[in-house]
Amino acid sequence: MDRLPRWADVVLVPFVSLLLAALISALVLLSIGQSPVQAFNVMVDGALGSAYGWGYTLYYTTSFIFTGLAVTMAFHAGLFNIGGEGQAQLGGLGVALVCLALPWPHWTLALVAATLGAALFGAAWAAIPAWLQAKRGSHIVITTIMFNYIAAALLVYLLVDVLRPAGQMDPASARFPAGANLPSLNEIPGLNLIFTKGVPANVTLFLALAMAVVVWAILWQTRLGYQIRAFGKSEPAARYAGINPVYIIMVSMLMSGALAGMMSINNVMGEAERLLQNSSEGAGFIGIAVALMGRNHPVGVVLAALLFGFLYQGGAELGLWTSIPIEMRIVVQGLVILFTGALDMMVRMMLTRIFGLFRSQKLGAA
Amino acid sequence: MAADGTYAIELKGISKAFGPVQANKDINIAVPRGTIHGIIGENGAGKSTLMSILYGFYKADAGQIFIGGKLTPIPDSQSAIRAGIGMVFQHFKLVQNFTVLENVILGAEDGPLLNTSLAKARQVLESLSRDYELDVDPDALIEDLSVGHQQRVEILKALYRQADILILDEPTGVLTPAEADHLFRILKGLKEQGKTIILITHKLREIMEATDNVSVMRRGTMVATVKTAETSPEQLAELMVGRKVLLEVEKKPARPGDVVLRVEDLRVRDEHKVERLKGVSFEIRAGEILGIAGVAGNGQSELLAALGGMMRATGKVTLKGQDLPLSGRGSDGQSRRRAGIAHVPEDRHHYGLILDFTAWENVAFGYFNAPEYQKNALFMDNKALRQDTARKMQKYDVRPPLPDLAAKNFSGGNQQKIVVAREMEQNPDLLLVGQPTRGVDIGAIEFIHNQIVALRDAGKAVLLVSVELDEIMSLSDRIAVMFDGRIMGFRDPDRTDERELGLMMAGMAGHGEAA
Amino acid sequence: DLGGKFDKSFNEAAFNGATRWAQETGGTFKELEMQSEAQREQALRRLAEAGANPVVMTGFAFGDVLNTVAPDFPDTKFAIIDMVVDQPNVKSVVFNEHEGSYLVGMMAALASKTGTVGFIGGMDIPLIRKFGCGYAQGVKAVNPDAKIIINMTGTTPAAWNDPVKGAELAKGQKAQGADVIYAAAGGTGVGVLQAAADEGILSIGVDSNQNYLHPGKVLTSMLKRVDNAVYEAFKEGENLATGVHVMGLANDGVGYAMDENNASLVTPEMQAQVDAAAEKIKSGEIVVHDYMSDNTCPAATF
Amino acid sequence: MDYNTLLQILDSTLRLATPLLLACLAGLFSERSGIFDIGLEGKMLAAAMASGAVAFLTGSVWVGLLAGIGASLAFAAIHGLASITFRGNQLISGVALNFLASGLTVLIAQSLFKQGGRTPPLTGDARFNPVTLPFADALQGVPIIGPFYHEVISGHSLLVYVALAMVPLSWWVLNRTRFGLRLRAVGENPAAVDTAGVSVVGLRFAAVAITGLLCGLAGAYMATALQAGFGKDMTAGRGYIALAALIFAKWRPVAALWACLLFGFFQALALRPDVVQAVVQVKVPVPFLDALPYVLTVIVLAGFIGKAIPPRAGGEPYVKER
Ligand SMILES: Nc1ncnc2c1ncn2[C@@H]1O[C@H](COP(=O)(O)OP(=O)(O)OP(=O)(O)O)[C@@H](O)[C@H]1O
Ligand SMILES: Nc1ncnc2c1ncn2[C@@H]1O[C@H](COP(=O)(O)OP(=O)(O)OP(=O)(O)O)[C@@H](O)[C@H]1O
Ligand SMILES: [Mg+2]
Ligand SMILES: [Mg+2]
Repeated sequence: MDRLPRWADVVLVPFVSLLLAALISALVLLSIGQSPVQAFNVMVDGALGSAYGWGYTLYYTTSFIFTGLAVTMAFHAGLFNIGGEGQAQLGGLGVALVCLALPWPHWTLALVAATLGAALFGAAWAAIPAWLQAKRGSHIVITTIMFNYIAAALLVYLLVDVLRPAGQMDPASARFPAGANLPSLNEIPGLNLIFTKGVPANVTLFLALAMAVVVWAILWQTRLGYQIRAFGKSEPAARYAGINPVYIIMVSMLMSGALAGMMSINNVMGEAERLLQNSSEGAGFIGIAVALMGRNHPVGVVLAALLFGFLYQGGAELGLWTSIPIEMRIVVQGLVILFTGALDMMVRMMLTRIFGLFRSQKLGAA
Repeated sequence: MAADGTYAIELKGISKAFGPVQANKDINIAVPRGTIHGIIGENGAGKSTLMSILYGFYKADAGQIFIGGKLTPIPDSQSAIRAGIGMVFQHFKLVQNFTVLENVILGAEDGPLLNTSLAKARQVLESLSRDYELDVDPDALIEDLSVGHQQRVEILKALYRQADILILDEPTGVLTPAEADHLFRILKGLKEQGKTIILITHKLREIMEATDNVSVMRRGTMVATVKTAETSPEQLAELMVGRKVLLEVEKKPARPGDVVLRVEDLRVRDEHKVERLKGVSFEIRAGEILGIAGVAGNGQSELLAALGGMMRATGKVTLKGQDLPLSGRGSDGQSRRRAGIAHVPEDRHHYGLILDFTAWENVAFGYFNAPEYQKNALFMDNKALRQDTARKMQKYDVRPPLPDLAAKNFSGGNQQKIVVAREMEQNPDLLLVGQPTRGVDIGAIEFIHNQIVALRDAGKAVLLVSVELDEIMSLSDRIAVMFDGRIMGFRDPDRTDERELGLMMAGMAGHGEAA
Repeated sequence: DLGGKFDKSFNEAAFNGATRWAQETGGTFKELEMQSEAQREQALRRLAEAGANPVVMTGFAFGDVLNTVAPDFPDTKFAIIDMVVDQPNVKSVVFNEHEGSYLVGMMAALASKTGTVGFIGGMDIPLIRKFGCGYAQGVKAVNPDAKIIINMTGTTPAAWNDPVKGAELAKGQKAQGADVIYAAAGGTGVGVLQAAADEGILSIGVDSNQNYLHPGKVLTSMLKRVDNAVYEAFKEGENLATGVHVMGLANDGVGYAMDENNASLVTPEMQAQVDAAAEKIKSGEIVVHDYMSDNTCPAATF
Repeated sequence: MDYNTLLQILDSTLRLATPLLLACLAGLFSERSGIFDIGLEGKMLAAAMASGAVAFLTGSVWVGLLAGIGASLAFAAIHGLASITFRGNQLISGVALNFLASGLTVLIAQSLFKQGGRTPPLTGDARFNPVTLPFADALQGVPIIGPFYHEVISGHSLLVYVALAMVPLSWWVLNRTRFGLRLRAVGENPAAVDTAGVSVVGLRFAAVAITGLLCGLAGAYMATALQAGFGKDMTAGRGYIALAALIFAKWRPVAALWACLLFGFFQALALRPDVVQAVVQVKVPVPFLDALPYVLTVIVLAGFIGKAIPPRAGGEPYVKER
């Protein structure tokens, strides 16, 4: 079939997919007797209408950039990492252990150490599925799913029986020392003019953006990236070229896991300031949607993450100010994944038809 | 043409496009009943597409199909089968872990329950195999059968469905001369029974031997249909390409220097621990082409893989006196390239290229560590890479010469030229070449052959693996014949013939007398 | 709390209290439900943000969050139930659940024919053990050699909303001979009561009056007047009396439910006996041990 | 651990294994036809909600059952559309549908009943009630077997026995019928089926439909038999455990039965940490028991207990090629 012009493939297809998702969402709302327009206004107003709303939107965006990049990194090696959730939770554990380890003198030191902790634990959790894929050929999608559940169980155990301070009832770690508190946007000179009240978005946002650049550079400017992408496109060819499959699978998954783990700096260290159960709140899965929307390119991922940050914060606002259940945002999320991920072929066919029409008209005119 | 004047098949004005590619343009062809009709043409000329349309596998954009004189629309394979058409595809369509019987009845069962169908099929198979020398064990699993037998299962499938028109797409590519002869005996037998057979092949010899009429396709059009008796290989070749071509390569006699590659008792096991290479020893000198003849699947692929660093092996291999590790560190493709071995792989789509990568990315494929492609310790120098690619495309006349075009958008032959350019331009001590002209049309073949000879004359060693005997005969300075993981013997191309080689390829005769 | 607004128990009680206030005063209130632990802080801030005053939250899990949020909104008043938070602008309401549990424990012992009764707690935390301990004391008071089977649903907030597990546990206790089961498990209790009804044994509801769920099959319910607490809090409004506020039998903070649904199950004698005990507790004649005071229980082991 | 406790645990094992078994067989048909389906969870959830809601509204569990199956089929249809018709990524489609289900069910239940995404409790004919098998009471006296028959085998809801019956039925369909042969073939090499003149798309849609049907049963069982009504995310990852069981069973019906019983047994044990502790003499954290099925599956995937080889064409959309 005709190939679409590149710009259409990169911009138009995701956009149309998004439109379709929005359309269906609107229908869902109508069908449960709610007004899509009102809902949309509430979302926009609550998520983008105020510096405060932005504070939350950007907070979620930060998390999603990390998990989106994680999926992207693995994807280019031809690996579908559904394990972001578990890796993020383990990352959270890393962060918590680091932050609780000593009374940190200054947040910068804590941040560096916590970043290492998060990356290390996230990577470690990705290592086993990666190794099984590389050495035993166990389907990584299934193993990572399994590891999400194992991670959840592990954290429950740790939070209930190990990390929970005496006398505290809810399963959570102790609070982190003040020295480990990251400055939120409203505490950063300059930005505090915009963000006057306390917002959860914090310096981690900049770390996330930096990571996006790093990922781009690794994938498209280095030999490692070249090998990862080659391996991802064709494993036999990679072997012919002398690319070591085990090495590539391990490295890409470790980086992927590390990125997923690092999201916990944002929510565990930057926001909650203690480790809670299910702290990642499904961001690991949203990473899939983000990566798909972002066409597995860091720039796209950042934009998609912003979109989902908006959806997430807006969704929360829905739950807050309307009788629309907060689950609405899960529906939207599902629809976006469906259209951008599984039905993009359909969208392409549609567009190709339309383009075809235009072409023939042009010819007719000429 | 045909004795009784009616045609088994008539195609009128068939056209088919795959997006930009006009695979078939207004094709007309008539096949007399009870004849064997050959179709030849370059790769991508549109042969398989045309046959797939006839079999209802693809839908034609335009045109009509007449079966036995009456208009028969064939929207899907189902109706093709009903119209009595059977097809044996280039790549077999068998379920590997099913038995022969199960494969035969699949889609042609008698009732909703299996046992009845199986019982009946068993009897039918017995009679068929008696009538046409089509003997296979009905209860064997496909994965345990040789290619030759698998092909018979495909033919049995067609006959079980009472096909009286049988289409075979490049059936002999994977067969030994012996197996091929057997196949043609079967086909003749079927012809006697009044069945009509369409035979697609690249091998002019087979056309001349087996067919009654032959049609020639070029770039999606039908350029001619002639009586086989009234034509010659040269004429057919010219029709195919549209210009005169030399079927023979002319080259000066070799001036072998000292030994470049010495292989001793090389053994390779595949992932199922089956020994595929059972102790192979030989040597290649500078300025010499050693051709490995043999039927696909007798260890040639493993030989290339082991030397190219794609499979671990045991034994002893030295390159210019240096030992090459055969497993563990230093036995991977990268180390091989560093050691001075270039490798044009057998299957460009699976190994030689990343089809989604651009041409320039593909030129770095395998050589991404090369110093000239690095900007600094961290980053690659993509700009230098593009320029280098443009140069190579120039020199090897790759069309279109666009470094940023994705490999998948080049034609088969041009894809192959990119691979050949990449590997030869490394100016290696040893060149491994597998099936250099598979899926490449005659024009490109000429070019690539000349490049290989040029490299030899530049004093390099070349190991050539090909299933095309003609290619082996015309290019090699020495020929080694492989069968069942062993070298049956060495021959001098000037002092042997296809008969002898064919026998050796089939595992007969052959004493290790070096030439 | 995570049990969900309509757990027919704890949170529903709170919700009813709020609705009652709204109806009486025509005031409006904004309720929202937590989807996950991590959301608590956002929700809390958001409400205070929006100028809601007072902000009432049910469930101990808010404790930690409130500790950090309250100082940021000095002129907003907060009320938290089931947890003591020591902040100038916070009212902490805690209940003597052990007293109420004691009474239903007696009731259970009196109704039991097998001499074996069960307790199914939600999340295994001191608070719930407090329920169990009071219950056990009540049982023993009536029948010193009664057997008490104790199960906790889980160790995470998920345990507040796991009817499947609740039902399985109830069936398990039935198999071990229990014929009265007290469910102090939020939404999980729905499953317990259901299973008990299916299995033809008696159950005891918690927090709000759950007798109506399976008429004639729920012996009674341990009332924890969360609704009152919430109602009060809203009524006091801006000038919420901060500090710790204990609600027990004495001030009708806890009790047991009698209505037409369980009239057939509770004989006058039983009721008389229980009421008597209630009086003694109010008068301090009987002191029911509070597990949380020293994390031990004389009548049961957890 | 005394015999009664054992019986009691086996009893709940059977109860808890049933939804796993139905979902597992559902996945089996889909994956044997070459369509991966990690959307079992979502289909079950949708079915649970639909059956719970409709059963309550109509008061008839049978109507509820149909509704459940209908909902599950709808989701299956979308999965088919995405992964068969439009050759999309089957895994992603599955993930998406799981999200969709988990959100939509709550939305709809909430808008219908305003009870926080729950359906009201079901009673009487709106539920599948336990059926006592013949002689259950008569034989109860017989030592060992008597109680076993009475406690464990008898006294479950109809769907439990349906699920058990599905095992031999599935085996027979797969191995003894034309449909089965074609189904297995299309999962191994669709081109072979296509060139044999049989519609690949048709076969795969049929398989996906069966998956929908069985998931419908599984979901309905959750809401109308195991429980009395639908609750938010009530399937609690059972779809994934079923997937695990499917791999554990190496895509074979009878093995699937054992796998599901095993995992059901773990779930039953997780309910009784006291028993576990009594038996192994050390306190086993409940999370450990929860994680056990997943850990085991990983071990199987790792090929330490024989290699699990999925259908060859699994996961790849079929594109005509020569
Ligand atoms: N499925 C397809 N999609 C797009 N293009 C195709 C497809 N199949 C064939 N083509 C193109 O159509 C043309 C005819 O291909 P076809 O396979 O019929 O040639 P052929 O003569 O059989 O070549 P060969 O000798 O290699 O078998 C080629 O350009 C080929 O690349
Ligand atoms: N599978 C395919 N899908 C899409 N386009 C294809 C496909 N195969 C070939 N093409 C396009 O069709 C054109 C012709 O391809 P084809 O392989 O038929 O050339 P060819 O006739 O084999 O030429 P050559 O003699 O160089 O092999 C190519 O430029 C390629 O872009
Ligand atoms: Mg062909
Ligand atoms: Mg070609």
